[in-house]
Amino acid sequence: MQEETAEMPDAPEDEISHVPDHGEAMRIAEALLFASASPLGAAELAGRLPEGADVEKILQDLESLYALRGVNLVRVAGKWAFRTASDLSFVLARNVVEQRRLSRAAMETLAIIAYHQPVTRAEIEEIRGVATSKGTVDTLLETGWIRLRGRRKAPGRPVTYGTTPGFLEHFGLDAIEDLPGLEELKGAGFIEGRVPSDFSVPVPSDADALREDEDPLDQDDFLQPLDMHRTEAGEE
Amino acid sequence: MQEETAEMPDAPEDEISHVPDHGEAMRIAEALLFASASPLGAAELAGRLPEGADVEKILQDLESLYALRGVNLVRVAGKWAFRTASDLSFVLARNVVEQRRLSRAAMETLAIIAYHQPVTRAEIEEIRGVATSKGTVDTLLETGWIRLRGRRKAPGRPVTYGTTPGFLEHFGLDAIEDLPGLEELKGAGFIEGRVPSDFSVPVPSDADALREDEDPLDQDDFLQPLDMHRTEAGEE
Amino acid sequence: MAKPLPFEDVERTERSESEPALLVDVDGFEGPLDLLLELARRQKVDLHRISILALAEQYITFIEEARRMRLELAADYLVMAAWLAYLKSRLLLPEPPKGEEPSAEELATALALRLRRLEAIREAAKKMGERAWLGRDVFARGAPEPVIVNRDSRYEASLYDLLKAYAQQRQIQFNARVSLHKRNVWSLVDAREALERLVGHLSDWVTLDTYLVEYMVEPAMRSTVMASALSATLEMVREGKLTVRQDEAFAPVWVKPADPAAAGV
Repeated sequence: MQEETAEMPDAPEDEISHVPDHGEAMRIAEALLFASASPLGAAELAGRLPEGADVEKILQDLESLYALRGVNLVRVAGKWAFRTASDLSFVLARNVVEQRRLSRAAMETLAIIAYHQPVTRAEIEEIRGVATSKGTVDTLLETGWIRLRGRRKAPGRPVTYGTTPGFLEHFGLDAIEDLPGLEELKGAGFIEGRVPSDFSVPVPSDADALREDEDPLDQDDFLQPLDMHRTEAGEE
Repeated sequence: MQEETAEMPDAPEDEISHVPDHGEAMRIAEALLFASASPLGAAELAGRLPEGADVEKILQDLESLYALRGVNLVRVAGKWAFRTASDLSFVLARNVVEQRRLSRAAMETLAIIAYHQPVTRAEIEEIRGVATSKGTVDTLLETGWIRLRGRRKAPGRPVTYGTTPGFLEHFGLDAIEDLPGLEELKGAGFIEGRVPSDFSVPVPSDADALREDEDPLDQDDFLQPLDMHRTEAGEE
Repeated sequence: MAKPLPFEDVERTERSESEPALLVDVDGFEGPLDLLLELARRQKVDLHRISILALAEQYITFIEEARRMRLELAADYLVMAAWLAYLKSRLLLPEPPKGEEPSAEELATALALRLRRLEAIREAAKKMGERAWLGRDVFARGAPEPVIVNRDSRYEASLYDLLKAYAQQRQIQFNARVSLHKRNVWSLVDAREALERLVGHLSDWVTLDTYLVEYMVEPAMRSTVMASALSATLEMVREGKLTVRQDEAFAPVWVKPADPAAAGV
């Protein structure tokens, strides 16, 4: 143990004399998570905690310590963050200066992208039975919740859409599998039935890795994603 | 951990002995303080808390609740805000290691210092045939591979430079004498063509002991090596 | 989507319950599928047991009413109406022997499936909307404390780079020094001394070249000797110690000690 202490450059000398103090490590994790505006991963935290600290235990303890408080420690997008307790939104909502309201069309499009990703615009339109306006997709791209993933290996090489970690963070989801009502959707014939085979996917995936039926985006897509999108729209 | 948890009046149930909504008001105050971009005054808080809430008591309780934690509730300019515990400010500093390459000028200067040490800046310039920028020497001092050795017993008492043990370590040399001599340089193809008879490659020495023509550094040199260096540059 | 959409139950056949007064307002719908879904909801049965036939009839009636009222309908709605009319006739007529085309029953099932799917995603969108949104219902730290980043540079360099830099530098230097080293000059001081020696034992005109020959053994020295000697000569003439003459341009330069009598001239 002595050796370990010696190795640590940034630990205050007296603080960690023997075993890395669990309480002290908790205080550090708490400070780091409180200070950060964006969620921190367990690995990120581990790198900043005293050597030998049990990150999982610390996070669990903090989670339960704050569970009933006005601020909770929650898992979002596979990481950890302090957030105001959701039952207090009625007091805090007054803080909101201007909350962008998504139109019904945008909300539905977002849901389809979330549950069906990777998904093309034609597939979104097939589900909704109506053309998707360019503005709707542009609005969603602007929120940072959806992204261009790749291009479908199909005639016309349409762009595929998926969600971002920012989407998970915004909706307080730990992973895409935690989307509400995923089971019901499966039951509603998302998978089986007449649905075209290139469309039905067992579970949505927002993994960075492309699916078998996806090609990477073209070089131009990165340069001007929105313009590319416009071009795509023009082709219709 | 158990003890700490017990100490803290964090369970709303026990807290609220007489005033029924004290715990809930504390949660709201906590969330408001957490989410606010700037410190909140007691009056501001009172306006957002349930009617009849004892703001002073709530703030006092929150203050003591967080007193030993990684985040404290502190008074700033008469208002209240959460801040990282002052003893943990070190966790909010991150050291980033950047890999950098030495410029050609720095590389040449370093090589000349290595072979010709102890050497003054004027001597380096004579060998290189160009002026050496202050930045180059500063960069080399930053690498930790060169050091100020002493001052040459000559008009102007210029500083002499030499290499450090860190230099040997980085370049995998056992001793400075292991730097290849003229014959080895020729053999390895570093020097080609006809070599003038009066051309020689010195046998370097990085011994701590000063040479006969060196004086120890002045007291000021130790205090502010870089500033001293800057002054030296200014004198030119 | 949950709001009850007003529409007129012109048909009345399949509806037992009394519906609110109906207005034909196609603008409220996001396309024919949306309208169909709303009509299906009105059947108040599980979408799994929906009567596609009844639904088709309702849709067609709705569209006809809209056209009667001369409302502008998007082509999509009319296409759907035509397709549903076709489906309705297929459903009512006895099935032809199994061909390549899907049966009327299969078409109806597929339509029901599409409706269920739209319904399901609507429900999902609603649930997502009801979640605690960051920045609307839950909040992150309002005043995050920035991490101070201390940049620590680690320099990379190999011994090879070091030796190459050194060798190249030294090589440039000794190449440059070779030509510089050989350049000897005959300074003005040297020239003056030599000329003063000459004045000492001269009595008559002599060409400067003759005298300087011994200093010009090396051809490379010729120009520097000539230049310095001429400068020194002119200086001594000015001081009255020498007389100098040249018969024509580029001719030899003659010197002789000045006549002490003419020294003042």
